[in-house]
Amino acid sequence: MTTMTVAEAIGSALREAMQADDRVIVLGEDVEVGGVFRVTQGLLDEFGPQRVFDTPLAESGFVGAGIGAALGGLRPVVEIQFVDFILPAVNQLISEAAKMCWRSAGAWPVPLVVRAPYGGGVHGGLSHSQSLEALFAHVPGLKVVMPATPADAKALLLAAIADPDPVIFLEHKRTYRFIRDEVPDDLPPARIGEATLRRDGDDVAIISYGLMLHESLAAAEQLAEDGIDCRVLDLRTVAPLDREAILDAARGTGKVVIVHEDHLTGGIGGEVAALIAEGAFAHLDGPIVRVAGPDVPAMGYHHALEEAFMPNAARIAAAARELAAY
Amino acid sequence: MTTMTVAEAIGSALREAMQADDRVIVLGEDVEVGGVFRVTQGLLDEFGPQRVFDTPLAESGFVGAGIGAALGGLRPVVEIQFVDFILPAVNQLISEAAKMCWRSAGAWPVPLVVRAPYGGGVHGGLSHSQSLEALFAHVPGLKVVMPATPADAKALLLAAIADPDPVIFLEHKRTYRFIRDEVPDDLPPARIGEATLRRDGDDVAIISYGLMLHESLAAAEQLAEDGIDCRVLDLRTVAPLDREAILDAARGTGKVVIVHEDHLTGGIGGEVAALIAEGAFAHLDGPIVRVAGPDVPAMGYHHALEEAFMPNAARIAAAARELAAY
Amino acid sequence: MELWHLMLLARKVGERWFTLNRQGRAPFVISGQGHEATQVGTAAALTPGKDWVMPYYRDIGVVLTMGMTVDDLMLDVFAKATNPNSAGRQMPAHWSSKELRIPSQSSVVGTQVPIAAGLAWAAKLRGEDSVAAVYIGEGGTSQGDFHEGLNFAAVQRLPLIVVVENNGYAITEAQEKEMVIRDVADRAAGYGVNGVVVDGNDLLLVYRTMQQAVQEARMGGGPTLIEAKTYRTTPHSSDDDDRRYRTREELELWIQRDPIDRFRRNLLDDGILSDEHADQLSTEADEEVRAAEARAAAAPDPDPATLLDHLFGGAP
Amino acid sequence: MELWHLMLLARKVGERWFTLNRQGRAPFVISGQGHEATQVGTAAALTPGKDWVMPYYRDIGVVLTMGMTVDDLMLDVFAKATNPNSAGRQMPAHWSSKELRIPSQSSVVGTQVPIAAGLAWAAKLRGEDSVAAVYIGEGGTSQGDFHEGLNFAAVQRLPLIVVVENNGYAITEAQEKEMVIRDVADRAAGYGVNGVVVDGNDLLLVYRTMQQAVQEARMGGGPTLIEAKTYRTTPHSSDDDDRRYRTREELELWIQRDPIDRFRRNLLDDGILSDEHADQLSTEADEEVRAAEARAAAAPDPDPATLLDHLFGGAP
Ligand SMILES: Cc1ncc(C[n+]2csc(CCOP(=O)(O)OP(=O)(O)O)c2C)c(N)n1
Ligand SMILES: Cc1ncc(C[n+]2csc(CCOP(=O)(O)OP(=O)(O)O)c2C)c(N)n1
Ligand SMILES: [Mg+2]
Ligand SMILES: [Mg+2]
Repeated sequence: MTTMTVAEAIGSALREAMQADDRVIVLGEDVEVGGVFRVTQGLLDEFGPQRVFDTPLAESGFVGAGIGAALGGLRPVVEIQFVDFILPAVNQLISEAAKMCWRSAGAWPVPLVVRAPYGGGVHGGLSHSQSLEALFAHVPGLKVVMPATPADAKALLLAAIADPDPVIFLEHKRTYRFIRDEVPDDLPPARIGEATLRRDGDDVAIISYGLMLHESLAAAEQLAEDGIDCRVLDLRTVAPLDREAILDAARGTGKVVIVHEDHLTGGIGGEVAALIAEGAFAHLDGPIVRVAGPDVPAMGYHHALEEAFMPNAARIAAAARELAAY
Repeated sequence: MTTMTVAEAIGSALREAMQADDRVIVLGEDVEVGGVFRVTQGLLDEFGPQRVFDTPLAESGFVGAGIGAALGGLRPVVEIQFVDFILPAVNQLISEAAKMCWRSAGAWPVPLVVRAPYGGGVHGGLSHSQSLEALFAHVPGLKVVMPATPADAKALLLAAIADPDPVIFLEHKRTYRFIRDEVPDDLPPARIGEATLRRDGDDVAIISYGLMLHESLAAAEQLAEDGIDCRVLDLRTVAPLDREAILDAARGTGKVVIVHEDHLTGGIGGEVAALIAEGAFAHLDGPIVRVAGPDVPAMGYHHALEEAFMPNAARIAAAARELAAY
Repeated sequence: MELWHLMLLARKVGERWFTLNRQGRAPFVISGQGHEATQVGTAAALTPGKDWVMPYYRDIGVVLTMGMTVDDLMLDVFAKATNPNSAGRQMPAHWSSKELRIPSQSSVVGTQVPIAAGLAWAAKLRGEDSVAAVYIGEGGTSQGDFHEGLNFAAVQRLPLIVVVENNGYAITEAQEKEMVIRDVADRAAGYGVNGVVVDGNDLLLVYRTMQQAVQEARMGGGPTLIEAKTYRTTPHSSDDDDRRYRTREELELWIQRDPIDRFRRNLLDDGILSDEHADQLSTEADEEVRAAEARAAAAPDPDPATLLDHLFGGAP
Repeated sequence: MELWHLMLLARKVGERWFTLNRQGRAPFVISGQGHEATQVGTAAALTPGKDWVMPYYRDIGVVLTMGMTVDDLMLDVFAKATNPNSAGRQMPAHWSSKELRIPSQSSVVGTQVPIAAGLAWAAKLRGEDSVAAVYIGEGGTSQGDFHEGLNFAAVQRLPLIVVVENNGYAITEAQEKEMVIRDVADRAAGYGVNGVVVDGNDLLLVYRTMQQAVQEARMGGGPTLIEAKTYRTTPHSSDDDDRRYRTREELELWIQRDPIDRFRRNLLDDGILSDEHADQLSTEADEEVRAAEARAAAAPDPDPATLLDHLFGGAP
């Protein structure tokens, strides 16, 4: 058992994967010296410049090269410096990585991992704060993983690297150093697509992922003091969604609050709400409520604008309290 | 009153907009000779090579140039040959066009229209059949319009060109020649963001847009014979959604089927269902049902694979019939 | 000789595809008539199953030379379940073959270049002396991915060969609408890469140029860009009408420069081929194509029940 | 003289920004110390309010020369509601000014080049004889948008000037990791565009080079790419530690070539400036920056209630 931050857990997963399988390589901007968040620090020294290297400032180019390397028998882990800068590579990811296996009737799966820090609360302004999971979760052929804890970050990154298909692996910047927890030395393998219950309760289900899981747990704590028992589900993977776990949470409580940092419209919450409204309608005792960022391009840089954007425990608790009283 | 196809209606809107305002220009691949679907035919002759011109094969480049031209005082209408090829330009659209007005606190709105044919049923295979509206509808700062009829196509394109903000204008390829209808000579102006009721009924609401509106109407016709009265709502704009019209349709029937050609997960249907599950929960008499393409990258090229993908009147009617009996 | 035969086959397949489209038996076709010397000449310098190839939609000649069969091509145009490229999921001419190291190709112009760089890089890292060859039209070089992919390969000194089939048009757009320069090969210098222009209708010249580029790449010399000047003697695809944007005189001029006739004359002059033999080969090629067509027409169509299969790869 | 003063002001603002960051009064800063001659020299050849400018995040010297005030810059670093760039929505140094024809800049590297081409094209179509100038680092030229934007401008012969501020690094990556070539200007030929290399620390040379490019562009001569070789004498931003990737000797070498000292020596040699006057100007500049800082610190912060405003433009 070791205590780690999320950033350390990810570094440790990279190191172990590279030790176990020499097809695993790491590339991206500034990764040789460790990247902006120091996540890849030490890898160059340990594995050498053939397996850890800096790319030109051209996301479409190096994501495309990652796809090619994956087709050519390697297991590339591409780092995007901030998820906001994945947008130039969207064509490679949607037109090529996501479709290659299906369109070749299974001949050419693409075992590629694209890691990217996302989310706000770090004075990132518009282009260093976005949550872009919904864009990729909508794309058949991509898997999208968003861990909330160090243990999940490590186990799920190992699973993503072992996976035969393209995985977008999103790491919340605030969790990098802010979330520190124990990671077992013999970490059990994780399965992509599996949600987990972080807290049990019968009154309201709070469904969340990433940094917002921690706000949801804090809200549940507050509500417990008022006698409202919340069940908190951590999705962990937003594509594919764990439909059964979501429906179970809805059926077991009849009342659901879905929480994400990404803005409301078209976010993961819409899909989760739709699954419930179709699959667990008979069990619902109240409207399906979403707590999410407002529909603006991103949070502002000034801390007042950032705070005005971010959902937090207080907002979640207020929504759940109102729903519990419905 | 003139009878037109959707393709003709769009051509006619372009011509009128260019006649009325010499800031309106048209650019894209092969637009000088009329484009792949002959929509821009005749414009070069009438307005000259300064206002109608071919671009290099580089979507990010010419969408970016369109953004610049819009900032510089023009009203560019950019044609993407097939919406599938908008993906290289996603960064320009999301990072720049969508965010420019907000991030400059209103100083720099971007009056850009990007037209693109979408959808299947024309033997287009993976890269000439996709529906990508959900990708853009999720982006604050973009408006996404998807007309179903010639009159709407014309009125809404005129509205899009007059709009101060970036509008993604999606034209279903099957409607280009397949849907022919009357267009009043003194067409009343359309408002972006306004849905319209195409048929009234109390039993089930069918909410749709684009080509699928026509399948939905056909399904409603079939169901009427069985005594099931459907209300059919044409969204027309998928961003911003007409929340009130959607909630009204749900409240008035208690039962909702949402239909789109785009695949199910993360599609517009999820957001519509979520709006209803939160805003009209008390009026619901049954689960919210979605009829959509399956979660694969696109329809196949072979007609058997294409048919297996496309939602149609029969599938919609079956879903609505089952829901009516709930 | 063999190369001439491959050019001939490629031509016949392309022609037949267009006929099938006109007959209503294939909803869409796109092919490479006129490009045969460029396609066969470059591909002949590669080693099938060892080198990576990313051919674009015109490259019937490339895939035939690499080892696809006429049967494969006829199965492809009918979108049959047994066609090796996509089992009927993609349009015809979107190549794929695991054995031939041809990763599945999309319609999207440009993405291929970075992917090919990645293939070259995997080969290099794994210590194989394979090269990667990627094919693209001159119009396609306007895409950002061309720039990013070639630069990536240059920085890493990867064994990549970019073959630009310059036929002077991107659908209706003449080259002047795509770029100011006359030679796409001039772009190579901006990456520190060697750029070569060849007459794309001169089979042997193309072959020798490619051979040298392949050799250099195998020896660690890094990427080469080869621009082959050629012409498509058909419309862009079955959906295009090329009278909208180019003159019949121009077309006629290029038909005079037909690469197959030209090499046939060479072979005749060198006494390697006789007129009779050539005609016989041509008739045989026709027969081969028609026989393959008959077999392909009888092959099974895709089963709609399989639509959801293969979204993801097998178990990890 | 005026230009020297602008360089000095740009330097003082950048230095003060870094100090404010260290003092915990600005969460993030990025600036252009070392780039002043390139920035001021190029901008001085443009006409404020007439020419379009797309400066990048280092370009304090450009925006000062175009007409932003020191007050604007200090409001920007504090993300105040009244800062002209974004009212506190964007990070500092993401420029915007309607009057100065500086469209709002994003953090995303590369997108600026096609947008600038579009601005140039609007100017051309509207019959204005404005030019558009876009600024980018050498690392940024790896992006596909650089390629697509410059090619677009070349084909349309647009009045566009691309200024590449080559400081030899893209954050931690030395130029060799970005490209094989030594001169980014070599890329221009691939578009049929004139490419010029200048010593970016030589104010007058930069100015004259830019002036000529602007003149040609105004006369319909099309785009020019100017590569100015310079160096940033600070870390990439307040989040960077440049000791991770470059030596102190290299830094020292470039500090010797400081563009402000160099031009000061020229002015001294030419008798235009005296040491006393120079020192006095420097002190005055310090005072100006500190006074602006004090005013800015007292300005109102953004009101969180305004977060939803301006998602869309005004009524059609
Ligand atoms: C990204 C993208 N944009 C547009 C298209 C539509 N399109 C298909 S082929 C083509 C022209 C290609 O011209 P060129 O690269 O010169 O190749 P050629 O067809 O002449 O061999 C275009 C515009 C596409 N397939 N992909
Ligand atoms: C598309 C994109 N990818 C990555 C980044 C992160 N980033 C910011 S600046 C920078 C380096 C830019 O280097 P260069 O263009 O040489 O300019 P310099 O900072 O050296 O002036 C990087 C990688 C970004 N802003 N945008
Ligand atoms: Mg061509
Ligand atoms: Mg630099």
